[in-house]
Amino acid sequence: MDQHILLFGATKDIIGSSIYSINDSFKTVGELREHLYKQFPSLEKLNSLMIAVNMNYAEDLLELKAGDEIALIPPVSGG
Amino acid sequence: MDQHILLFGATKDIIGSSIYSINDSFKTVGELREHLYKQFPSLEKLNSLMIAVNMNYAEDLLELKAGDEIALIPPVSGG
Amino acid sequence: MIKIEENINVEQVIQSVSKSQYGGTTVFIGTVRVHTKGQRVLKLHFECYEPMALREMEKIERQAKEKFDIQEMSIHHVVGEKLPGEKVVVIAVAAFHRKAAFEACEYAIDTLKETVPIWKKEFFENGSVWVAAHP
Amino acid sequence: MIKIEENINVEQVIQSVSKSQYGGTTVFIGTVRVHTKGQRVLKLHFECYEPMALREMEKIERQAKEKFDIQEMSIHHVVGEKLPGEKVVVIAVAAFHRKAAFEACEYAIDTLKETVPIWKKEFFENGSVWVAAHP
Repeated sequence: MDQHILLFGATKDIIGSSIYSINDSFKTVGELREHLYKQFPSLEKLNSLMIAVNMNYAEDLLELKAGDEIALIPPVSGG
Repeated sequence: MDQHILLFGATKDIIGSSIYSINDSFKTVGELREHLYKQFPSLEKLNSLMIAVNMNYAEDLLELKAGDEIALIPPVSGG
Repeated sequence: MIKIEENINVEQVIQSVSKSQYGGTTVFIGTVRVHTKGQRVLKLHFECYEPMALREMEKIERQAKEKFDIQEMSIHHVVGEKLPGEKVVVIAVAAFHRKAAFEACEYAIDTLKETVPIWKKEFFENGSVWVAAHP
Repeated sequence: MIKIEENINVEQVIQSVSKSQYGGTTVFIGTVRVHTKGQRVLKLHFECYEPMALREMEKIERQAKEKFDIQEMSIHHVVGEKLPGEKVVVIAVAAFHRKAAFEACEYAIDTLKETVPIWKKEFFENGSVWVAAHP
């Protein structure tokens, strides 16, 4: 199953694209996070990295389902 | 010595004019206040009555001088 | 800028504190309410001891700048007749840090209502009253 | 009204909370600063995860109305390129009592800066940086 992850701000610069596609499936947000940290160690150097699932901030324990909209949320700086 | 006192808001309605002139001189703000309360008892029914001398709120002990600009300040309600 | 005038232009008050760029601006806008204690307000009349009112408003600006870490403050207040919904007072504060801007703006309107010699008469269907004059 | 747009019209944001007359309106306006930590800012670029940003801004409005005794709140934020002095965010709150309006306005901007997925890149003479991304 192809999973597309939306990237913004610093994560877009680190991964080098505005969408990251993985041909793999992860059971939880935490597993996806582990994978990303392994592939892109610079992500761990961010002040924080939240993962949004269906436009809500998600805990690492949240289980992923097919069709979820997933986005990486580096430290926000609006306002 | 004629003393002119500027009147605003409720004090203008009570005394019936926008200036009150007295042909008398008072040593202090407190003496003037006593006189006014005697002449216009309704002034005592106000929530408060400040007296401004030269555009500053004055204590009853302040001594009055010739040429002072005096004003009665009933409870303010700007804003 | 301290001003007593017939009508207040909010955009102008905001501009007056934003000449230099400070990051955060807070604004308070007071308008005539439609009802007071259940009675429908037809109109208001604002009277003012203008030279002293301007001095007291300047004092608020000066003291706010001493108390809070702000850069600019403008206070504009109306006089004359006003209808429900019309602007009565506009205060704008510019600061590098928004917390100070909020505190100073609230301080300014709270103090204005206590110290500035301006009086408001409310007109109802069955009479009129100087606000706060009597218990 | 919750909105993400290229340019914010402050007067319009104030109007949007003032349809009914509530007595007090507070406004916060955030603008691009000229300097950050001693460096001259040439421009900013705002990027946004728009559908989620709108949801988070709506959440702020909803929670502010639960927490504080306010009647209306509008939050507008920009996207795209901005120069020093240009408006970034405008929040307006209308309430019967000004204290609640001040508290809700400050709550909204504080929370927006923590939760709304919008990112700001600062451009200096010698490079650019995503604000707050790295220690």
